[in-house]
Amino acid sequence: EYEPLLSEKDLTRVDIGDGDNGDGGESTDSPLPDDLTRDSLELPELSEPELARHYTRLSQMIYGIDSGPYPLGSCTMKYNPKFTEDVAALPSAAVHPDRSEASVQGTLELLYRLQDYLGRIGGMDAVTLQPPAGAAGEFVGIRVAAAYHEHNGEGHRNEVIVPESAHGTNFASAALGGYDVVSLPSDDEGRVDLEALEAALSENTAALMLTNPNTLGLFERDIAEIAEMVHDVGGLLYYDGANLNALLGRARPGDMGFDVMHYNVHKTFATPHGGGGPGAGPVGVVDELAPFLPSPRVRKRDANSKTGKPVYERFEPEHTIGKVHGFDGNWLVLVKTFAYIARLGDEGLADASASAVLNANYLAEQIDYEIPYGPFHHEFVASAGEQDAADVAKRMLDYGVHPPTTKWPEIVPEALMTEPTEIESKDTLDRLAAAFNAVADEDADTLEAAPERTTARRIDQTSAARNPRLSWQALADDS
Amino acid sequence: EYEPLLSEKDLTRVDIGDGDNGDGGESTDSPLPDDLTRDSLELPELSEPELARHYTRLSQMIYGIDSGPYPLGSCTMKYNPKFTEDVAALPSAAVHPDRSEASVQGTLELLYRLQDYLGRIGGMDAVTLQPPAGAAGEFVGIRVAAAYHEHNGEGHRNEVIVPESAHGTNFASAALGGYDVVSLPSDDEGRVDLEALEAALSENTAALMLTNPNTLGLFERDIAEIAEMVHDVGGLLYYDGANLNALLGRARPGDMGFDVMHYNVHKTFATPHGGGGPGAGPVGVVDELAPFLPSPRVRKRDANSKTGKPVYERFEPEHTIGKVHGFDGNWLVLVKTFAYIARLGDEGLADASASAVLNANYLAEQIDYEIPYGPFHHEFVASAGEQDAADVAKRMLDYGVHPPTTKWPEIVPEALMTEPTEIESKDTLDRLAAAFNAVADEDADTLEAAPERTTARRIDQTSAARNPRLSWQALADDS
Amino acid sequence: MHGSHTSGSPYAPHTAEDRTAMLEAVDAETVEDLFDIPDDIRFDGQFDIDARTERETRRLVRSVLGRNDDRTELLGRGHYGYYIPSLVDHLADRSEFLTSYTQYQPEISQGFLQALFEYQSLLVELTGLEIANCSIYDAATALGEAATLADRVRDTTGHRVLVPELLREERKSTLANYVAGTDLAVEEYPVDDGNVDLAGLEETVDEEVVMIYAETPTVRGTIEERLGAIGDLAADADAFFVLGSDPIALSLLERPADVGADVVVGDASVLGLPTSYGMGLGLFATSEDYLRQVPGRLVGVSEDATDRRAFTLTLQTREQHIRRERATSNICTNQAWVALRTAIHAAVLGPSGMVELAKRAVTRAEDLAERVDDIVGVQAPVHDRRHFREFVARVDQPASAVADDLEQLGFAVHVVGNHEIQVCVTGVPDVQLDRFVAALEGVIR
Amino acid sequence: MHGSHTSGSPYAPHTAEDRTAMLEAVDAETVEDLFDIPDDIRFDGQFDIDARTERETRRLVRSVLGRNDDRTELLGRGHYGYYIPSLVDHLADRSEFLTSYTQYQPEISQGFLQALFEYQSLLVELTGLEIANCSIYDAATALGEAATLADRVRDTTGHRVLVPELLREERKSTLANYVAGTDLAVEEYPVDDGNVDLAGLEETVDEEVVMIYAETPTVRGTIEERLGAIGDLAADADAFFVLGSDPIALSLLERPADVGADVVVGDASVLGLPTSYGMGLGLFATSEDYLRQVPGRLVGVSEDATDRRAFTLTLQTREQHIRRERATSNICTNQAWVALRTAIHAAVLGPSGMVELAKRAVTRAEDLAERVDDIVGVQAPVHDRRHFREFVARVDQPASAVADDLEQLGFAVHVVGNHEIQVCVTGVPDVQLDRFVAALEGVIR
Repeated sequence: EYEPLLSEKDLTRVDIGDGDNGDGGESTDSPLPDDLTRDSLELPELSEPELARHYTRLSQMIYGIDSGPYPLGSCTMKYNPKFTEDVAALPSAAVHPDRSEASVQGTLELLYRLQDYLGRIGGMDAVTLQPPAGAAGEFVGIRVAAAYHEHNGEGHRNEVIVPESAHGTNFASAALGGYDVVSLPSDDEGRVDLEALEAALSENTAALMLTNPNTLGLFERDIAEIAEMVHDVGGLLYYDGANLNALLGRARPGDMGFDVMHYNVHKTFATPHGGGGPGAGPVGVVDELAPFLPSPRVRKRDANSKTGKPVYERFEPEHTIGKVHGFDGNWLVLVKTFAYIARLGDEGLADASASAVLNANYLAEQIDYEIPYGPFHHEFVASAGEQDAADVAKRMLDYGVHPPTTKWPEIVPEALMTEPTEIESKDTLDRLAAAFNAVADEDADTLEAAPERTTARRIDQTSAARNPRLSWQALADDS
Repeated sequence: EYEPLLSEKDLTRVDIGDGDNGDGGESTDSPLPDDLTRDSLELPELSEPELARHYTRLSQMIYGIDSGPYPLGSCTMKYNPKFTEDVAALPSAAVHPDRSEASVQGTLELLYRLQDYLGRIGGMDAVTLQPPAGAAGEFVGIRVAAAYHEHNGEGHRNEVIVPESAHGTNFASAALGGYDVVSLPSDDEGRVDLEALEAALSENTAALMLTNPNTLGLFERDIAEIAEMVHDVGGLLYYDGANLNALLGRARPGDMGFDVMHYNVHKTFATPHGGGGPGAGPVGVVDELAPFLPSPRVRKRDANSKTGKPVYERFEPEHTIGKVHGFDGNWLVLVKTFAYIARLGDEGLADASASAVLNANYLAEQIDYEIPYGPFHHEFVASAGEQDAADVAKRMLDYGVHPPTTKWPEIVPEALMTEPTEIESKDTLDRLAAAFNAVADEDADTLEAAPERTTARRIDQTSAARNPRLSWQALADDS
Repeated sequence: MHGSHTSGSPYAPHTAEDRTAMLEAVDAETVEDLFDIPDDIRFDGQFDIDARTERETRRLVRSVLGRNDDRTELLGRGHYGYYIPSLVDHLADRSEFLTSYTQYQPEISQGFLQALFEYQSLLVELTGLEIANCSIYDAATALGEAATLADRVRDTTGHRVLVPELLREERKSTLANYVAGTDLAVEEYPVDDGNVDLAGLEETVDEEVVMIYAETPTVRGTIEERLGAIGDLAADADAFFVLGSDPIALSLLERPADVGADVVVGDASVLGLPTSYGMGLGLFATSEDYLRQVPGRLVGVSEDATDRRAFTLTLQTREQHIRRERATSNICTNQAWVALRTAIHAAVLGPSGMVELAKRAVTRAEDLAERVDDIVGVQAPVHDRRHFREFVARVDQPASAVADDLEQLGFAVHVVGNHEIQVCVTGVPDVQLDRFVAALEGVIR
Repeated sequence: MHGSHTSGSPYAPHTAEDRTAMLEAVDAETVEDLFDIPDDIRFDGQFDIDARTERETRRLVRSVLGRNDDRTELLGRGHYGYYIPSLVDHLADRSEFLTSYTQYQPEISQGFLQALFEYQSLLVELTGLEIANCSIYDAATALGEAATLADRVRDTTGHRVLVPELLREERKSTLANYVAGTDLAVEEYPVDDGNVDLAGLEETVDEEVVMIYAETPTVRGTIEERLGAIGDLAADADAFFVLGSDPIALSLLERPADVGADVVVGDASVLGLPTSYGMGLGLFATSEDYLRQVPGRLVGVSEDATDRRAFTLTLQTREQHIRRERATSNICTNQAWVALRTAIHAAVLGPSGMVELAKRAVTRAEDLAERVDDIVGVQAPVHDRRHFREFVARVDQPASAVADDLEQLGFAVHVVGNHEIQVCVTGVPDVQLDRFVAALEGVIR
């Protein structure tokens, strides 16, 4: 079961230089003088069959979306349609970013059409596809807001307001942008506390960042009033797109008064998460903010080509903040996003949200844990009560399902933040509920001893952090 | 762990016809009158995510070559280079078999070049690629021999001689061809008994089928004499290519006096076995037999095309036996075969055999079981002695490796027919030997209780055959 | 790229060090010492085949196959190119499926066995017969196996195997090879306007007939209308009724069990494989009466030592590796992985998708025939029958010239007579059919 | 094709029956009742996006991307297209890798964690630094993170970040955005004949400098010759020395740890990804001194409850989901799957293959420069330096005209000055280089 490290299977030292062969190492002539080169390189040298077995074995020690339900609240893990991999692998998708515009009209057209799709879905006027992840999108939003205020002579605005239940990236992105973060408490019902908001807003407010539905799955019903309040003090309203899968076809951030938003394409448009990435975090803005978007964007020229086809070109927005990625972001992810949207269309997207909301509500109804806040949409936050939520999660692994996000948001004690998404069938939800309920009946000892049926048993996080060994070299030194 | 049948997840009945909707079934208008259609179709109706999980789970309950060593003697399981899948998946490889010659020059060129490669490798003058598997190749060989004898007015020849240690398909293919099978005993050293052969040969001999090295891994040293004896009575010598991976670049069937042979492309040229197929069993013959090969074969025209490229065409051999497949065989497998040979070239092919033979000899040296016959080449047959060879195999599963072929050839009591192939490293062979040796030390009870660590425990073969339930319908009736 | 490895096979992992140690262990100087081959037959030449890098090899194959012209194929006649859902490739390409051997060790092969069991069940539902095997090579070889099965199980002294005169020559020839080792003789019965000439068939049937073979849809795309009558004829003569079809046609057309079929054969890879130059998957289903005489592999259900349901190859005593020359067939390697693909494709479609595809095979073929018939100089369909997927059209000009001209315009069609072309809609999008009609119009004009 | 399912998302499995039962369970009449959205902001329009079948969608994307012209790309400048061995795709595409989430539950994620741990180890060997993270988005953002790291850990009151004047504009701009929220200011230092102008750099360095950035090879393909001296300059000023490179260059060129680098950044996806329109993998390695200030994910070793070695994400208290606005970076989703691809590609090459590729990057670039230099009207390389992968050539004619003409002949090159083109050999087979030389000769003549 245990798979050795590559380095435990082989380590071969290749000497650089001109024939000085050390003990056991390989050597070949170097085309460069000694002082421009390293001495040697020591890495595993294994054959293709050995590598095929190594990585096949590693893959078998991973739970993916094709293994079973993955109800991670706010992380929105849904099925990744296989055909999107095929289109991203087309040879015509593999072009160098420095190619001339004329020779990559296909790439530019796809980007243009995706900008357009996203604009319509979010109710936004202009979209950039450059941010390589959701957090990068937030950062772009923050930078765009800063540039906007600066441009209007309001560079003094130094505060970004973030609800205490918001995603951690909201705080970090605002801070990376140089803002002071003002944390906003929730009201008793789990939504933005309007009085607290009133108190927090000021002439120093650059923006309020909101997720809607929020991390409890609740729609911020007062969003129109909130938007007015923020705009009244000259601030901007930022939409964190993490929960957009709840609203497709039912409400659009642009219509709610948001000025700027990011889209999490793996959450809303089913691109694979890849064990941590790559993602993409396109940003949409209202017209007023469009001149500040990163460069380049893509537009259609007025005149068509000689063959009658539209011609696309890159352009630099007038007051652009510049670049947030060395090229144009995570292209392959954008191709998959485009393919997903083009496959589902209006009806499919709307159904995705409807089914996601129905699934969350149905699942909630089946589980024994208390759910303090509602009515919720695509996700709900149950409380493990007297149990430790992290232990509950570990024990759920033993029932062959992935657990929910735990211990967050903190407004719910021992939170079990659960989002089944639209891809689960009623049968699977029933199985998932059975796992929740089995664990709910178990005692603390059982939970603390979990998991028992996984590749690795409970892993000691503390010792990993106390004695960090982050490479096979460190491991070798250690032993 | 247990994965339900698709039918246990869902069964949906779709009614055919014009709107008569039965209980719970679906119905749609039919474009055909009732008397030309069935009433309904009842099958699982599941979504893509559900199917992805079903088959992903099924795949995880299978041991493949990427899982570990697979030393099945005579079955020659070796690593399947991944790139061959890519070339077989090229859109240009997907053409209809009834396309005009002029429009599929690429397909014909590949077939032609593969015929040529195989001819050189086997020392044969002409090759057909039509047989869709090794046994089909044997049958073609038998049919070609029959046609040859018939053509020469020797239709009376009604016997095919097969060594008792030969692959079961040899017997069955000869029988399918209408021949009486004369079984030939081995001599004390495990090779063809020349005296017995002499006795078996007669004017009724149509052919002798031989594997060389034979199933004990032994080279039939007397092959030149054997060929002479067979030819002297007017018989043909057939080479079963199952063990050709032992000889590449060292000896060729054509040079040994064989008149006709088949190639097992998954054994020798690393096409994937796919859990039972598809394979391909090209057949090579000497010039004399070429007119009898199946139709069509592919040849190069004398004149090139206008663009200077060679032109390929199909042709019917003069006395062809006709077809043994509805079209031209397992094309996708042939593409992979071609790619493999083109990748390895002379040197790679010769090294494959050298490494395969070295591996077999090294592994044999490491294991505790007795190996009665030698010197062997790519495989050896050990004896489990007092142990039951089938039990040994079951127990080896518990050590995470695939066991050898067992209980055959019968010349070795409780045979463990072992063929590691060239793809195993010394480390893996050592691990494999450790598994053999661990089992060798265990008692009968342990062996009979094995396997213990597999997805399923020991499966009752007798009850499966006594009460055959071969479909989910039968299972439903049964319960 | 394995610098420390000897050159040679890129898939042999031995380092020079390993090789030395291994040779020492087996007490040999060089690997050549391990070859026990007499000098006089030792090969000391070269194959003259160049080795190539992986990239170069890919380029070579791409460049060779690149010589195939790009055509919209309106081709059928027993081989069809449906769109393959991406999921089929992604799942079937998982290396556990692709790289495993026949399931002789069922304890570590449950996944493949279950998939094949499900494939068998799919065929049982489609045919209404109780037993389906894991696969024969293709439709033609399945037909051959059906004949040898008939020969084994029928008590008559007869030897006649009757097939329609319009049967594809390749199938007829394959069948002839399969029965060459028996006393059977293949004969043709007449066809009337595409379908079985029932009166003509009746006339030729006698007690010597062992098997009657018919297909629906026929090679000319017509739907056979009198299957029940053919079944009755066969039953009366104590002959096997073997029916040729495929999974999509069987989703809609009469259920073989209901028309008296004893065996169903055909190409199941209409689901699961792209056109693949004729590579197929032999469908083989029959009655449980012949259980112990069936050719090919069978997966059954059993229990493991803990009494849990488990799958296993069963009734292996029918097979060559056990029964040798008395086996029910010489088949060993079959088309298991294609059967997996077919099963996945069918599962993606579901019954509603399969029925839908079948209905579209009728409506689209008949619609196209109508449109083609509107062209002056073309009559379609030539047969006054219901059609499935394809039809024959009569053209006033020589058919081969029409086909050549169409080829120049990017369309491939069959030439099936001096003035007959055959056209199939399967796998061809509507927009391409529109273009085809326009092209044909242009060619005919 | 799920006939019994409601139309809508093809990836939502609900049957109409399920939906009814579920609505009943949640006590709702329709799904719309579950949406708690005030009427005044409810969206009642349409996106006007058509739904398509899978096949149509594939055809759409193929047709859109089909507008890209086929070119032999002699392009580099920080982004390279090596041949990707087939094994990389086949393994990385296994759905367990592709479809899993960040490893917050390490007990069921050991495989991915081990692969990332091995990726970190690869970078540790290449850089000689003790710590590498699991990935930043790309080279430019990694450079940005390096600057904020410098800002956090350097005690100086300084604010100056020095970069070479030839740095790609995109990287400079990204860096500027990353430091916009800090007191840091990005300034340029002079370059001499492609490489760092050491005297010029020395002149500009003062105690206000927090970080000096240099690259090798440079954007113009030259190999930096005085890295040690730059490192010394930085150390003397108590500034961070951040070095930009990539895994293939690092296989051959001086080891960053040996020249005093505090951080190494760059694009690691030169292994593992095709050109992909600039998609990358930000390499980030640094000294263990900054362990608790590193941005991004880190995989470490620990033990499970049975004392077996196990892998886990570690030091997560640095990260945004725990530390929020005091996190070391806002990064959450990163490029983990690309890191996996890079690790597999590197493993396929092995150290000998990597060194070999690096050596060929030198010899092939220098050989091509020599051949290009032989053309009358072209001087190459313009920099009197050693080159890696690429070089700048001076052309007598306007560079943009030369590039346009080459484009018509199927070759893409960079225009980097009025009379300067830049040419890269990476990924271009020898036979294509021959054709390029011929094409350039024709264009110049």
